[in-house]
This record gives sequence, structure tokens and C-alpha cells, in this order.
Amino acid sequence: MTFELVCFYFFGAVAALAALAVISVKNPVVAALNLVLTFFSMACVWLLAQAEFLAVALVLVYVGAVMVLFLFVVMMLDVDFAPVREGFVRFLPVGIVVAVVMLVEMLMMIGVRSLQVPVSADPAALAGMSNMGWLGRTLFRDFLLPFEVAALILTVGLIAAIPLTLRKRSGIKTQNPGRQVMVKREDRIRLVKMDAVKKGEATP
Amino acid sequence: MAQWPLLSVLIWLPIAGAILVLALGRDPRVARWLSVLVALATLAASIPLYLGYDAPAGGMQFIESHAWIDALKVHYALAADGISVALIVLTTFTSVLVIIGSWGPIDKRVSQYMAAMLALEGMLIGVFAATDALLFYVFFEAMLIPMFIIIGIWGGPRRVYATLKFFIYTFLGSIFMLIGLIYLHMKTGEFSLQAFAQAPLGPSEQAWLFFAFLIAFAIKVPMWPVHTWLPDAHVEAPTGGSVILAAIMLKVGGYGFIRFSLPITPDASQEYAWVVIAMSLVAVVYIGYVALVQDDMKKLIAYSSIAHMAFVTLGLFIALALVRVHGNPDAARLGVQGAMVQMISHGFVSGAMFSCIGVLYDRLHSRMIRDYGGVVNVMPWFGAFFVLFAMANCGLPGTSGFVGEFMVILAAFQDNFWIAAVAAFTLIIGAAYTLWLVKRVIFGEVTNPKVAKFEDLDAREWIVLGSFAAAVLAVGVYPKPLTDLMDSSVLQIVNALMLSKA
Amino acid sequence: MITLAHFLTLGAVLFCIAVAGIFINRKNVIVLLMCIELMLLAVNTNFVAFSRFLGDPSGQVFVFFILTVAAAEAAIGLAILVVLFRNRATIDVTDIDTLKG
Amino acid sequence: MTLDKNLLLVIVLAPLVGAVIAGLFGKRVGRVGAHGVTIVGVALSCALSMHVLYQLVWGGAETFNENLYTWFQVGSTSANIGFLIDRLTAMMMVVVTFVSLMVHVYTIGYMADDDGYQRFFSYIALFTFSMLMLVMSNNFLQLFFGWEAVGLVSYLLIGFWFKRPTAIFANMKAFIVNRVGDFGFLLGIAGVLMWFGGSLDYGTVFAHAQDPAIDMGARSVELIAGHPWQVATVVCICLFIGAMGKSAQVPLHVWLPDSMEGPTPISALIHAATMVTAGIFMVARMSPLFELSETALTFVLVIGATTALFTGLIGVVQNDIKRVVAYSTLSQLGYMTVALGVSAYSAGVFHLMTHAFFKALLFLGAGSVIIAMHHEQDMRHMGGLRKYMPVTWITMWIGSLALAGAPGFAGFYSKDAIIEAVGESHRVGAGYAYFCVLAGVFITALYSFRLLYMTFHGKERFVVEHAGHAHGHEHHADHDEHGHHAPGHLEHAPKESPWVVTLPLVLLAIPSVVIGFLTIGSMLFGDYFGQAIFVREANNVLGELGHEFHGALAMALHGFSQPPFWIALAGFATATWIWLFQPSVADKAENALRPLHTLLANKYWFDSLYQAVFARGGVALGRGLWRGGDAGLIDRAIDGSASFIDQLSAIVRRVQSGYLYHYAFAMILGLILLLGGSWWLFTRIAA
Repeated sequence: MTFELVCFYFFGAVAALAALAVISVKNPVVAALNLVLTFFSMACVWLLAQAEFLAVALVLVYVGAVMVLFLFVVMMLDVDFAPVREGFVRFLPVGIVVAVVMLVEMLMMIGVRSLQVPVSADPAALAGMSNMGWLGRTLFRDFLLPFEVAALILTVGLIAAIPLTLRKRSGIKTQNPGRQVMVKREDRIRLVKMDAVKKGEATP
Repeated sequence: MAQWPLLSVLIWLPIAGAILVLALGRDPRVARWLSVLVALATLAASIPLYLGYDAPAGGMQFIESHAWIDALKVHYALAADGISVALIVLTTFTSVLVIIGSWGPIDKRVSQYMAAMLALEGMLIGVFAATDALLFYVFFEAMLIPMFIIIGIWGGPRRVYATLKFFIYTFLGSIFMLIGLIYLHMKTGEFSLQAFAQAPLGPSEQAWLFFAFLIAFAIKVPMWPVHTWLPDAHVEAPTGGSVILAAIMLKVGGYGFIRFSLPITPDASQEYAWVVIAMSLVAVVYIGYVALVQDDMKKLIAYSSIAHMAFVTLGLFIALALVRVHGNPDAARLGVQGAMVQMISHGFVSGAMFSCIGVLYDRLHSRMIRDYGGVVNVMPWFGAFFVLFAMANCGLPGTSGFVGEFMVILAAFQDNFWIAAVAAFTLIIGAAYTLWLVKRVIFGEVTNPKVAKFEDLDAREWIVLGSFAAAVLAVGVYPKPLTDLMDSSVLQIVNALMLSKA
Repeated sequence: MITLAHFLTLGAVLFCIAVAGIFINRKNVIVLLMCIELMLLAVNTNFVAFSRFLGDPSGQVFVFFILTVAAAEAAIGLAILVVLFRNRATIDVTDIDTLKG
Repeated sequence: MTLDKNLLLVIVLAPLVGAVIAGLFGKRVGRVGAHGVTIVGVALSCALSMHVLYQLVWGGAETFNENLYTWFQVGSTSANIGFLIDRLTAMMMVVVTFVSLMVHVYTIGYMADDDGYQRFFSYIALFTFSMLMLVMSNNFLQLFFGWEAVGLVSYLLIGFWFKRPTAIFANMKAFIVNRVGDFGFLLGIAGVLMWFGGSLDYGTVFAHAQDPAIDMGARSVELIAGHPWQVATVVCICLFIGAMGKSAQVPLHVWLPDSMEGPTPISALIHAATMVTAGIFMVARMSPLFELSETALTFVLVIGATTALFTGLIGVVQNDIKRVVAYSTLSQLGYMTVALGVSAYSAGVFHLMTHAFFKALLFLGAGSVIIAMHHEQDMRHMGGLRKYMPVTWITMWIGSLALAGAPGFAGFYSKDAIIEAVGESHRVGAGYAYFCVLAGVFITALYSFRLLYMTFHGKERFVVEHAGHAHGHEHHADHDEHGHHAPGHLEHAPKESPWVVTLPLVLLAIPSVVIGFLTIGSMLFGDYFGQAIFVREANNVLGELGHEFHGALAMALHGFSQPPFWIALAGFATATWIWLFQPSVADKAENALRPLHTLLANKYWFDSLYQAVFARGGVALGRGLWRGGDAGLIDRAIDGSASFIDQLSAIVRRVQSGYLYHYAFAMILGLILLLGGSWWLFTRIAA
């Protein structure tokens, strides 16, 4: 049993346990924090697979951004989580059965297929470059267009989130500084010409 | 002139005109004038087609072919023989009259209506000119769209039901045709009609293909018992829509039989000709009786259209029996020629009848026969036209309605006395329902006070009905130019029928 | 020696946990979203493993894209969640059946 | 020498030009213009027709047979428009144009106050054109064209007063009943094309029929498997059905009495003199075909004999003056048909000609009476008119004598020849026919003189109200307003009609007297018709009679000793006794013979039967097919398929619960199945 294998088992076990916690704890904040742990552990596992760049990206993107977003939303929304946890016990057996069946099937598939995959040495090392360089070459050479599209998707996602959550609230009075500045004299004052005294009502 | 892609011009000129009318037609007056100009230009463009067609030589002329979808060997292939030329000229002629006739009655969304009409015209010409099966199919389907819009927007109160029925019915039929075309494509590797006609096909293949085509075209014609969409569509359609529908769209079905069923599946057509003939004869009698009892003028004429179109299918399929069983190609030519003349004539007569009903409808906004009576008292010229077209509708010699029926009956007699006898029954029943209509609408005392205030035809209606009348009489008195135009083409069809494929 | 099967098995375990999570937390949209993230993680693990063992960088590129899309999805999903909660004052999925046929 | 084609074209087109001018530009040319242009047109064709006749008979012109233009040409089948002018045609042309001219002139007086004056002239000129096309045709197509065209004009003219419900019913009935005949006619033409040499041209067809090498008489066809019929029989019976429609033979006669709803001039022109005899002309023209089939001729004979007797009987009980003449026309058409049936075609055509003159005369006379009586047509309200309108009275007597067959008058020669010919014939059914025609003679005399006595003799059964107020012509203008007069009440006394009315009467009376005497020799027993009419040697009854013919005068004198004369005299005597001297006898007889009278008054219930079976039955059938077939079966199936999909989707839509976790569950389930399936698949492949 090599050191790598020990590490793999350790991080794998942590990830699995944290994932179990994600789905079973009552408090979503705790669940989110457990999810962070899962991601973190999996990033370590990816490191074992020599996918250094992706491991770092996972931590940065998920742990740094997405999970913070989750936590933010969970904390911002004043959700009463008691009712949404109804049926937890009732559906637990079903969930376990389904998950176990699927796991068994998947393991059988892995058993069938993984035997036929030859194990090769680290391709990046063979190519004489770092993992990042290896990935970057592929990304910017073969996948340039998808890369740009992905960038676009992210931008759209960013922008779309704003109008979705933006709301106009009625009954709130606000000033419009633009209009205040542009106002003209004629809009405010009307000069009316009239006699000082009405005819026929002259003072005696 | 030969350098011009004349058929393409004929197809795309009205379609381009439709876009132009849509773009510029904010003002209804502009839309009307512009669309008439486009229609007239198309009619003018069809004149060199008629004059330039070398009728004695026959065959496909004005050939155009460009690769369209290379992978499937689909071509943008156009050509016209005598039959196509006749139908194209019918289309351009009728379209002008329809557009002029729609000037008054259509007052909302004028530009859109006119654009739909022009687009429809272009697509109909496309159907008659296409020699590539997929191109044919595209036009065949595409023309449903403007018609759908015309009935659906400017139609009567039950237009939604009518349009859906019309659309789904015809669409159902064309799906079967598409399957047939795909099968033929698999067999031959291309989509040209000529390749299809030359493809060797076994008996059961032919039978399947025959029924696929039969469903498509029988619905379009329409033949009994898949005719029920037509009366509903006509009743709800605006006048112009009815005229185009009856005068030209129904012809696409008959044309399809000529271009697909007969040349591609001649053996199956012969084997199952009795089915088509039986359906046609049932249509003559059954539909005749149904027409007799209609209370709605448009429905009556719609049913009479079905009965008249039965002569087209009868003439086409009786030809098979004549060629193959009796070995009598002369009579077969008479049958096919009769079917063709009947198509052209029915275009004029039914177009005219629907225009007449439109004239009445514009005045009273009713299509019910009982609301009228004694119209000739206040509209003598209209009465004269109506009686003329009614006579053409019952096939009076001297009008176009007679020629085709006469030829088909003569041909049918050579096959079987009883078929001819049942077909000739139309003389009686056709006269009965048409004249009863005339009696109740045109003659008699004016009973409805609103009818008493009718005014006779205005100049626009005069142009429409007068043109139709001229066409009806011209074909009736001297049909030879028409039959000469198509004769060589008909001969080629009949010759092709003699060759067995199996 | 770590083999491909190790990674795949770990991915499968994570995936199945996520599936189970969807079942037992069927009402809580937030946890549902988390479960989806878990699933994506499991899938990504498989990609990384195959990329490593087949020596093909495309697998890692795919992971890269999936990360991108997943991030966008999380942003939009959470935004929708916020709107939903604002309009309905609940995140209970049993209350949301507008798409009922 | 040959006839000039352009001349023939002028004959045909002159009336057409008149019709078009009067019809399309009626307002612009005015009344005088309308009748002027049509009369000039018809007079021109009448004069030219006479010229043509002269050329053919005395001028030595040959038969003209030429196509004008090809109507259509498909393969070897061609249809042409062309003329065949032989003596038969020429005679018909003269009869048609002459009677037509008389009627045109007469119409000036008769329709003087009608709003549709120009229209009327246009129609009758158009009729003349159509009839000329019919008789001058050299092929079946053009024959059919003229055949239908005269039917159309007849339709328009019967319904001329289109406000009258009865008129527009009658014209529709006429057209449809004629169409029943045309149904047969068209099939007959199709049969000719098929079996007689593949042509529609008379010359080719007749040559084919007479060619001994082909022997058409022996050809047979099995229309119903196992029952061979002679080809010629099938074709001839089909053609004759057409003639039955047009010439109003039983059972297709029902339209003719109703056609009297039209103005009287057209009753004279179309429904007595010319159009209705088209059937007779056609059969005579087709004599080479009919001669082939003994069966068909027997059929013709029986139908004709039945028509001759039984329709005449109805005439006896009619009170409407025009209807009496109409039934008499039916009966006379029956006579002509009988003549055809015994192969005495010339006799039939001869009777056609004489009948055209005297029947036109009778109708126009009746019209004159109707004018005088202010459009009262019921004879029960007439009587004693002879002192008011002497010209009409005398000419009507002449016409009636001719009709009844008084020796020396035109009708005598033609009718006597027919009766003799029937007596001579040995055809099956000739015995029955002989009885019918003889009995018919009695009936003819009976109703003819009944009409004269009830109209012109006896007491005046009308009341003249000498109303002081000005009574212009406006009453004529609107015929329906006469309804408010009590029957038999006139506002002023009847008077003789104007000269435009009486002149045609006189001009028609002359040939009614002399035409038979002048022409019988050549037409029946001479060589007048030549090749135009073909009779087989064995059937040549007229040839047999010819041996006993010693001139017209001798025949007239001989006529006094023959049974027909005595029978007619008996009829005359009976009529005189009943209606002139003992009017009460008529009522007694009516009561005594109540069932017979009911039978006749109801016209053997033909109309009621047709109305019930064909008209109402047809409508009921149509309604049944529409509601039951179209709406009940077809549309129910169509709409049913739509609602079936509807119901099916109502079930399927429950799957779409809208709950996210249901969809997720479905997905996971699918995944499990997919995994299981692919695992199973892989292990099998590995194994």
C-alpha cells in the first residue's frame, strides 16, 4: 500500500462522509459547509490524478465563489426549513435502495470496463511540460471556440442573474436626480395676467 | 427570350411582389394597386410562356436545373409541358381576377391579404413547374401556409375549425406522399421525377406507393370520401380564398395524379383503377344529391366542385383501362385530355361561381339561399352572368363546362357503358341542383327588403365576372387551342402508360 | 498503486450519494441544488480519471467547461431561487407545479 | 353547283347578331331598334333559307357538307363545327325561319307593353340561331350543341316572367326533364362514336352503318353479361331517349304543358312549331341508324302511339286555352313519332312541317284571344268572341280544320299519310299504334272544336265592366296585377288585335291550307328527300302507299271515303252537339264519367308521381346522404379521431405532474435501467 493510495483512501473517505452529511443534516448552512469539505477533499483526490490546474480551479471556483453564493443565499433568505424537511424519514429507505442499486450497477460496469483501459504514464510529464501548459495548449488550440463560448455563457449568467433578482417595488418614493437637474423654469412657474380688482366689485 | 429563366421569373415575381406589398403596403390603396400590378406583370410574363411553348413538339420545355441540396441530389429543377403551361396560365389569369375582386371586400390588413394571395400564386406556379419531387413537395406544402392564413384571418365565424380541418386533412395526405418520395429516393438515389418514372418497381412496391400518392392527391382533389374538408373550408373562406381554392388548388391534386401516380406506378394504377373510378362515380351521384339539399350557396358550389372534379379522376383512370385492357390509346387520350380540359374549365366556372356568390355576399352578408330571391329584378346584369355561369356549371354546350365532361363520357363509354351512364347522370343532377339554386336566388319576386336595395355590378365586379365569362365562352366555343396545347403532352403520358414496369 | 477503478468507484459513490440526497430531500430546493453540484463533481472526477489514464487532455478540458457551466448554472439557479422565494415565500418544491400538464 | 359557305354563315349568324345587339345593347337601341335588328336578321335568314331551298330543289345545287372549323382534335377523334345542307335541312330551315319571322312580327304586338321587350327579342333571335345550328349540323357534336342551346333558350323563355313562381318552376322542370332525355342522347352519341367508325360526322357514321361489309345490324354487345343486345338497338334507344325529352314523348312529356307559363309567342315558336320537333328531325336524320334496329323502331312506335292517344285525351278536359293547344301539340308529336316508328320518316317530317304552320297559327290565335281577354286564359270565361275578332276567328277555324284533318287542308295530307302508313306496316306494335292513331283522330276533332266553340261561339260568359276611369296600358305591363280581377270580368269589351298580330295569323293560315296539297306529291312519294332519309326496302311502307297515290286532289277526294274522315266527322259532330248546342251535356258527362275525368284532370298522376318520387325523393335522399353520410359517418370519423387523441392525451398528461422530484425520479429510474441494460449488453458481448 503506497502513500498515494493511503492518501486516496483518506481523502476519498472524507469526501464521501462529507457528502453524506450534506444530504442528511438539518441545517442548510451546515450542509453547505460540508459541501465545501467535499469539494476540498475531491480537489486533493484530483491532485493525486495529477490534474493540478483543475484541482486548484475547483477550490477557487467552487469553494471560493459558488459555495459562498450558496451560503449567502441561505443566510439571506429567511427560510423556515422545518416544513421542507417533512418526508425525510419516509423517503430515506427509497433513497437508499435506489442509491445502492445504482451503485451496484455502476460498480459492475466499472468492473467490466476498467480492466480494458491501459494505464499510461503521466502524459504531461511525457510531453515535458507542466499540467497547466499541457491543458492550456489544448484549450487554446483545439478548443478555442468553445472556450470563447464558455466565456460568453459566464457573462450571460452574470448579467442574467441581475435582472432576475432585480425588482421594482411599488409604493416607494425616490428622487430622479436627472430630471431634477433638467427642469426648466417654465415647468415650475406659470405667469397669469389678471386685473388687480374684478370689475364691478370696485371698492366704494 | 430563351435565355430568360421564365419559370423562375413566374414563381419568384409574385413572391417578391408579396414581400414588396408587405413592405410598402401601409396604405391600403398602395397595397391594392401594387398587388394588381404585380399580378398583371405575372400574367404578362405567362404570355411568352404560352406563346413560346412549342406545342406540336410537346415534352418538357423551358428547362432549368440547379443543384440545390447536393448531398441528397435534390435539384431546383423546373420545366413545363403543355399541361403545366395550361395550368400556369390558368393560375396567373385567375390570380389577377381574384386580386381585383378582393379590392372592395377586404378592408382590414389589406397588404397582408394581398401579399398572401401573391405568395400563393407563386407557390402554385411552382407546383405546376417543378420537375424535382422534393421541390414539388416543398411548394405543395408551402402553399398551405398562405391559404391557412387567408382562411384563418379573413374567414367567417367558424374559420378556426375550418382551417384546422383543411390543414390537417391535406397535411395528413402529404405525409404519405413524403414517405413515398423518400422510398423512391432510396431506390433511385435522386429526386427527379424522370428518374422516378424510369425506376423499376415490383408489384407490391407499386401498390404501396400508389396508395401513398392516392391518399395525398385524393384529399387534395378532393375525392369522396375524403372530401369533407372542402365544404367547410369554402364556407369560411373569404371570396378570394374560395376562388383560388376551387379554381387552382384543387387542380394540384389532379396534376399530382398525372405527374406521380400514372407514370411512377402504372401497373398498380391499373390494378386499382377500379377503386378510383368507383370513388369518382360515387362522387358524381352521392355528391350531386348532397349538393341538391344545401341551404348555403357556397356549400352547394363546393359540393358541385367535388362532383366536377370527379370527372378529372374518372378521365385519368379510365385511360388506363382503355390503354391496357382495350388497347385503345385514342380513347385514352380523349379521357386524359377530357380530364385536363375539365380541370381548366372547372377553374373558370367555379371561380366565377364563387365570385358571383362573393358579389351577393358583399351586399347582404349572408350566404343562405333563403335570404335571397328575385335578385335579377334589381341586378339584371348580375343575373345574366349568374345564369351563364350556372349553365356552364351544368355543362351546357357552348360553355367550357361541357367540353371536358363530354370527352370524359365519350372515353368512359368505350370502356364500359354503365360507367358512362353513371357519369352522364351528372347531366341531370347537375342541372337539378344548379338550376334550383338559380330559381331560388335569381328568379322570383324580391321577398327580402334588403335585396330590393341592391345595386347592380360596379366596374370592378364587371371586370372580374366579364373576364370569367369570356374565358368560359371562349373555351366552350373553340376549345381547340387548349386541346392542341396539351395534345402532345397527353400523348406522351398515354404512351408512358402503355409500358409496364414490373 | 491507484488504478482507474479507484477513481471511478469514488465517483460512483459520490454520484449515488447525490441521488439518494435528491430522494430524501425532495422538498428542499437548496439541498437539491447542492446535490446537483455533487453529481457534477462525481462526473468531473470520472473525466479527470479518464483523462489521466488515457493520456488525453480533452477530458480535462471538458471538466473545465463543466465547471464553467456549473458556475453559471449555480448563479442562475440561485437567482431563480431568490425570485421564487420572493414571490411565493417558500422553497417547497411541492408547491411548485405550474408546469402540470 | 354548290352552295356558298358564306351565305350559309349569314343565315346562321344574322339572328345571332340581332340577338347580341338586342340583348347586350337593348337599352341603347331601344324598343324599335331591338325589334328592328332582330326582325331584319331573321328576315334575312328566312329569305336566304328560301333561296337555299330553291337552289337545292330547282337550282340543281348539290348537297353541301363541309366543316367550318375543328372544335377539338384528340388523336383520331375530332369534333367539328360544320354544315350539312340537304333538302331535309333546307326544309327545316325554311320552316324555322319562317315561323320565327312570323313570331317576331307578332311579338311586336303581343309584348308591346312588357318591360322585357328587348330581352324577349334577343331570346327569340338567339333561339332562331340555336335551332338553325341544330338543323344545319353535319355532326353529332354540333347537333348536341344546338339541342342544348335551344333547351337553354326555352328555359329562359318559359321563365321570361321570372316573378311568377309557376313560371320559374316550369322552366326548371322543363330543363331538368329535358336533361333526362339528354342523358340518353349523350350516351347514344358516345355509342355512335364507339361503334360506328370512331367518328362524330354524319357522313362517316351513316356510311359505316350502311356498309354491307361491316354489317352493323349483326353486331351485338353484352351490356349485362349473358344478354347480347344489338349494338344499333342500344344506340338508337339511347338517341331516342333524347328525342323523347325534347319532343315530349310519354313519359318525359310532363314539361311541355307547364311550359305554357311562357309568353304565347314562344309557345308557338318553341313549344309547338320548332324546338319540340327537333326530336322528330333528329330521328329522321338518323334514319340509317334506326333502320338497323327493328327493336328500336318498335320502341319508338309504341311510345309515339301512347303519346298520340293519351295526351290528346287530357286535352279534352283542359279549360286553359293554351293548355288545350299544348296537349294537342303533344298528341301531334306522338303522331310524328308513330310515323318514324313505322319507318315512314318522310311522313313524320312532312307532318312536322304542316304541323309547324297550323300549330303556330293556333297558338298565335290563342295569344290573340288572350290579348283581347286581358290575359284571361280560362275558356270557361270566354264564348261568343267571333263578332269581336273576326280575323282571329276565321284563322283559328282554318288552323283547327287543318289540325283535325279536314280533307284538303295541310293536316289532312300529313296525318292521313301517317295513318295509312301505320295500317300498312307489319312491325310489332303496329296494331296497337293503328288503334291509337285512329282513336286519336276522334279525340283531336273533339278538343279542337271544343276549343273553337267554347271560345268563339255560344254565349258570352264574361262580363264587361264599362268602368269610366282611364284605363291605359299599364295593366298589361304588369301581368301579375290581373290577379285582382274577378275571373271573367273585363274592364272593356274585347276587340280585334292590331295588324302586327293578325298579319302573321293570315300569313300562317295560307300554308296551313295549301302546303300539304302542294308538297305531298314530292315529299312523300316523290324523290324530294333523296339521300337525306334512308329506308330499307323491307320497311318501305310509303313506297307501298305510293303505288296507290294518284295526286293530291285524288287523295283528298279519296279521303272522304276513308275511316279517318268519318272518325273525325264523328268527333266534330260530338263536339258540336255537346259544346255548341247542349252545354249541359258536358257537365252530365263529367259527372257520369267521374273516375275517367279525375284521371284525365290529374294527367294520369304523372306530375304527382314525379314530384313525389324524383323531386321529393331526391331531396330526401340528398338530405339523408348529407346528414347520414357526410356528417354522420365521414365527419364523425374525422372529428372522432381528433377527440380520440384529445382523450388519450388527457390520460397521458397526468404523467406531467409538474413536480420536480417526479421528473427527477423518472430520470433516475431511466438511468438505472440504462445502466442495467448496458451492463447486460456488455457482458453478453464480452462473453
